[in-house]
Amino acid sequence: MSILHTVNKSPFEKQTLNSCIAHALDGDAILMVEDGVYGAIDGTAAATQLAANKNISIYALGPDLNARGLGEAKLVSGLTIVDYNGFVDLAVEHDKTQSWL
Amino acid sequence: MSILHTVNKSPFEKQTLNSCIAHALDGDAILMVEDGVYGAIDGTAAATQLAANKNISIYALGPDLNARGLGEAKLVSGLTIVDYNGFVDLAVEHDKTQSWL
Amino acid sequence: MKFGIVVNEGPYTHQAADTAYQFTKAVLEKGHEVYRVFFYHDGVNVGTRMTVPPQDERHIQRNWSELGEKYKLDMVVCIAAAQRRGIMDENEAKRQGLDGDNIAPGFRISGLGQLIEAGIQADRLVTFGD
Amino acid sequence: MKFGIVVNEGPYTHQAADTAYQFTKAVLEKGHEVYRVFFYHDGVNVGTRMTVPPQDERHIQRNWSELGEKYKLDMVVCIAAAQRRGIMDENEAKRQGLDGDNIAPGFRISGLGQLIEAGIQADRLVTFGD
Amino acid sequence: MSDIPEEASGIVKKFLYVNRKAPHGTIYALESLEVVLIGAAFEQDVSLAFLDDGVFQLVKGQDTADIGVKNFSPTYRALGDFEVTKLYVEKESLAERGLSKDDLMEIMYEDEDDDWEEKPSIKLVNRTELAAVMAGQDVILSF
Amino acid sequence: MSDIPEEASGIVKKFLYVNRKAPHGTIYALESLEVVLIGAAFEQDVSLAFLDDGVFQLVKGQDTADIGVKNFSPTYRALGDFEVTKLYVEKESLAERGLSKDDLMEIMYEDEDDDWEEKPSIKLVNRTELAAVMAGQDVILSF
Repeated sequence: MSILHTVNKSPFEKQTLNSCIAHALDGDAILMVEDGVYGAIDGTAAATQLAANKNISIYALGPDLNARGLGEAKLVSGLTIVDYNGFVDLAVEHDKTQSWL
Repeated sequence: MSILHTVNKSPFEKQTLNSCIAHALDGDAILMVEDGVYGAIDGTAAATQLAANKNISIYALGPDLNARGLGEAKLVSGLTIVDYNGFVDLAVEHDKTQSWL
Repeated sequence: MKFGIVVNEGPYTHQAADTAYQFTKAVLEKGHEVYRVFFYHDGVNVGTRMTVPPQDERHIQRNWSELGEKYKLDMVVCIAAAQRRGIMDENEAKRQGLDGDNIAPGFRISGLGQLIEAGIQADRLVTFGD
Repeated sequence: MKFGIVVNEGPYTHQAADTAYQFTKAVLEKGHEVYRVFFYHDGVNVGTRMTVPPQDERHIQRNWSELGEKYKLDMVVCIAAAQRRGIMDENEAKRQGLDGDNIAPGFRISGLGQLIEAGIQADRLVTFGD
Repeated sequence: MSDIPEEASGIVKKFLYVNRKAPHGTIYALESLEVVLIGAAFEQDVSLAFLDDGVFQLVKGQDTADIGVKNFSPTYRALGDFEVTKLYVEKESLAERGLSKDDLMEIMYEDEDDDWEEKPSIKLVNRTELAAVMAGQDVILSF
Repeated sequence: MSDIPEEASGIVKKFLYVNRKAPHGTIYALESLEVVLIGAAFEQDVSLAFLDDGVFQLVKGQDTADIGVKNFSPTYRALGDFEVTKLYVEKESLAERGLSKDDLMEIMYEDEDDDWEEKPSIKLVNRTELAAVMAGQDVILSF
C-alpha cells in the first residue's frame, strides 16, 4: 500500500515538505512539483531533511525545475528527475496518491 | 516613518511572521489578522519570537481571535486586541502600511 | 484622512475580500475618505454579479456593491487581471466578441494606472490579499 | 488504468490548473482512461468561457475544452462551489434568475457526489491545488 | 444532478479526508466538510485526519459573528449523525500549536453495534500512528 | 472623486514593490511586474525589493517551455528602459536558498546622470539594510 506523495510548495515558505517527510513511510515516493521543486536545491536546510530519509524515493518534475532555472548542478544528489509521463508512471506504480497542498 | 505591518498567515504554516519580525524596526507595529492571529497563542515557538522584540507593539484583531476560538487566556502577554475601528486607527497613526502576504 | 484599498483575492476562497470590506466600512464610518478600492489578481472575481452563495452565508459582491452605493465609492476592477479571469463589462465583452457580460453594479473596469494613482493620491494605501 | 483528476484552483493564479492539464494530457496520451475531471474550490473558475488572456499566454480554459473534446472527457464543475464564485450554465442561470451564463464548452455543472463517485470508480485519484 | 448514486456499485473503499488548513482564513476547511457530508450518502469507509493547522478546525468556542462569516464549526459535532465517526487528530500538531485535547470540541457518536452507546469520535494519535492510518487507505482527498 | 492626470499632480512619492513569492507557481510575480511597468509612466521614485522566495524571480536560465507557461523573466532585464533601476535583493534570503549573486540574471541600466554608463540595477543588501529601505518609503505595495 505505498503512497506517491506530491509536494507543490516551496520549503522556504511553507511547512508542507517537512510535514510530508514526517508522514511518509519506507517504500513511499515523494514527487516535488511546481514551487515544490525548490526543495531540491542542494546545501539548504530542506536538503538536509530530505537526505535523512534513505528509504523514500525522491523525484522532481523536470519541466518545473527548468522553468525555475534549476540546473542539475544545483540539485541534491540521489534525486530522480521525471517529466509528466514519468509523473503518470509514478501514480500508476504506487497504490494511491496524496497531494500535500 | 513608522510602519504598520499586517500579517495574515499562520506562523505554523508559513514563514511570514518570522520575516515580518526580522524586518520590523523599533517604533513599528505588527497587527495579526485572519489566520495570522494564530501567532498570538502563548507557549509556542512563534510566541517566543514575538516576545524577543520589545520595541515593536503587537496587536491582534479581536474579531479574528473570536472566530478561531482563541480566548484571552490562551494568548501571549503584552498583546493589544483591537477591532476593525482600531485597525483603522493604527493605519492612521503609522506613516504607512506593509502587508506581509 | 484619505485611504486607498487594494483587494487581491476573490470572494469566499480567502478571507481577504471580507477583511477588506470590514476595514473599508470602518474607515468610512469613522468619517475618513476612501479615494478608491482597487481589485487586482483574483480580487477581480469579487466584481461578478453571477455569484449565488447559500442563503445562510454573506453575499460578498452585494456587500461591496451596497457599500459602494452608500458612500459613492470608486470601485475599480483591473482590466488585465479581469481578462485572464473572465470578468467583463458591456464594452469589454463587445470588444472581445463575447455574448454577454458579468460585472456587478458599482464596479468599473479600468487600467493598472488607477492603482498607482491611488498610491499617489491617498494618504494610506492598505492591501488585503493572500 | 482509470484516473480521476481533481482541480482545486482557478486559472492563471496558481499553476495547479496547468499541472493538472499537463498530467491529464500525459495520462491520455499514454493510453490510460480518465473517468472524470472534477473542478472544485476556485477550480470552477477554469470553466468560464469569458477569459481573454493576452495573445502570448496559454488559454487555460480553451486547452481544457479542446482536450475534453478530443478525448470525450467528463469535465464536471461543482455546483456548490460554482454558485459561490459565479460560474453558471443555462439551466442554473435560469433557475437563479440571472440574465446570462458563462460556462465554457465541454464543462457541465453537477453535484459533489460526482467527486465521491470518481474516487470510488477510478483506480487512482490525483488532486491538484494550492 | 442528484448527488445520490443511481445504483449501489457495491464497492466500499477506505476514504481519508486530510485536513491541514486552518478554518476561516481560507474556504478549504468549509468546502472539505461539504464533501464529507455529501460523501456520507455513498456508504464508504470514511475517516478524517486533522494535522498541521487542520487541528484548528476543531477548536471549541469559535464565534464568527464579528467577521461576518458563517460559523460552520458546529457541523463537526453533527458528523456522527452521518455515520462519520473516525476523526484522527495528531498529538504533535496540537502540541506545537499550544493546544491540548481540552481545547477541542467534544464530538460524539452513538455506536449502533454497541447498544447505541455514546462514544467520542476524536481519536488522538501520534505522527507514526497517523502515517499508518494514511497508508491503510484506498483514496486520499486533501484539503 | 478627482481625476487629476499624474503630470498635473506634481506629487512624487517613494514607491516600494515588495516581492516575496516565487515565480510560476503563482501569478503574483508576473502581475507585480505588470504593475511596475505601468507604474513607470507615473514618474514616481520607484524601488523593488526581493526577499524570501521573491529572490527566485531573478534566477537566470528560466525556461518555461515545458510547463506551457509564458516566461516573463527576461522582462526584468528590460526594467532599466523604464527607468526602474533600484532592485534591492536580500543576501540572507539568497543564502538560505543555496543561491549566490552568480545565480541571478545580470540586470543593467544606463545612467543618464553619468554619461549613460552601464551600471548594475541589482543591489545586494543585508536584512538590516533592507529594513531601512522599507522604512524610507511613502507607499509599499506587496505581492
